[in-house]
Amino acid sequence: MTGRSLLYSRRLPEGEVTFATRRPIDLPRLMECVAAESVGGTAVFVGTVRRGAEDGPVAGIEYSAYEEMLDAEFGLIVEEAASRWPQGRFAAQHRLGRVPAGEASIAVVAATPHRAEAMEACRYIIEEAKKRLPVWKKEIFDDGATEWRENPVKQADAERA
Amino acid sequence: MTGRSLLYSRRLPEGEVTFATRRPIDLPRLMECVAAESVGGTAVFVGTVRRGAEDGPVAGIEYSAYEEMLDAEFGLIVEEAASRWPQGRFAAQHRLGRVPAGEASIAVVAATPHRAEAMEACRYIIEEAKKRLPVWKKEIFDDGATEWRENPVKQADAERA
Amino acid sequence: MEFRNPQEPAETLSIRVRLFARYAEVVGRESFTFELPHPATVSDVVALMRARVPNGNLIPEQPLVAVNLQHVRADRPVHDGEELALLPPVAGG
Amino acid sequence: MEFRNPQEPAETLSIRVRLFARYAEVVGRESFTFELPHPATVSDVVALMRARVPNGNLIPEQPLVAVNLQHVRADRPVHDGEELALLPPVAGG
Repeated sequence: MTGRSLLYSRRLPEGEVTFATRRPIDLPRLMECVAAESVGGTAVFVGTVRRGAEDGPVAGIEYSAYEEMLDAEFGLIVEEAASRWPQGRFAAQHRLGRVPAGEASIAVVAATPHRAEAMEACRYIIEEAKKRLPVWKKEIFDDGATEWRENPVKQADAERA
Repeated sequence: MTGRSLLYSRRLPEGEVTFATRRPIDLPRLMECVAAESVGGTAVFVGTVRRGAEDGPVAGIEYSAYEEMLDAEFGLIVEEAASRWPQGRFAAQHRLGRVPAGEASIAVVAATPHRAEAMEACRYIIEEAKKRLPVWKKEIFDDGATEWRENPVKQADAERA
Repeated sequence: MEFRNPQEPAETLSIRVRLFARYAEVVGRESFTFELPHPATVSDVVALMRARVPNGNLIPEQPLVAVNLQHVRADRPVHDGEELALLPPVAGG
Repeated sequence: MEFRNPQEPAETLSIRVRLFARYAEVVGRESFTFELPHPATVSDVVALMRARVPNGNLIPEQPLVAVNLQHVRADRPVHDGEELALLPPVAGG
């Protein structure tokens, strides 16, 4: 089931958009997924590979994942969001493989009747995704050198498991 | 200068996108405006005309504005955001005239090196815009009836001026 | 016989009032020009408009007012030739 | 002479370990299968792998571990046939 997941709004037909993708993220498609008559506010977060890193110009990032768990964990995060914001509609994608600098690696879309919840739900999903999704990244520099990058881990998170 | 404004990131050439528009909001264009090598996170908020209102099915909303002041006030809001998030790049549009249910009336895009500031800046801009922009809306129901809608005003805001 | 110091402001102020959205709708017009004696404040202009204009009393006694694209207080003096914008509670987004 | 109660678990556990990202890179492989005596915990499996596998000592003593797609604690017992995933600190988004 590598990279083939359902997710997103529980009201969407399964399989419409897969969470993990090896192609460029299709934000308009994600926004279509959450559109509905009840929606008054849609919040989006897009994470992009930055060119300028600490150690020199980054050509891109190679993302790898434990894909089955990525789907499962993201499903949990969306379930949590759906129970906190029952009227929310959610869509997201994480790109895997090599993502060139300037392109998006992750996008989260949250749509709700009113604006505050849309922004809160979007933020909840991206923050949890950053902490929990089993995804790893290796920076690729212009000269071909590579380096694994890990998100800063808070001690409390490390002890969570 | 009705509806013909500059704004957005102070680093963008003037006049690229006008803030007030009578055409559908062009979100991909706004996102292009803020793209840059330094950007790691882009937060977006889109406000949409909801079909289901309290008083019956809404066909659309007619937005009107004091357009010169709309440009000036939005310029101030962006200046405030730029001074709080100096590395931020911002773009936004507010649609005027009749907006059919399901279509966007406002979009705000904030791009920064890291994700937290992008979401905070986007939220700052949309909240200030809602409170301060001289824009008014008249709901148009399926049966042709109309009704002015005003945002709920907190006493503290009303006394600000 | 009237003596007038040329350094002093005009005895009469000409003030344009612009109305928007619901306010324009209730009085059926988008602008008026009023003459009123110097000195006067924003709230004097609003009071005059509410008294003189048909349905003017449907506009609040203390609406939001902008001059030169900026919000102003009701006790701000007005100057000859200025334009006051009366703004209903906003509803953007 | 050995007496074995058929209700009891196997004396030997066969455990598959999967490695990801940097961990797979340092040991040069993405999976191993180990046999170890019952009973054993997650941390016993990790200790065995660190001792047996070339460069295994470069993997932390207490890495994040998942079983059945869920995070588990180091003191969790392991069962015959299970798969343990050793996860480097995450770096998504």
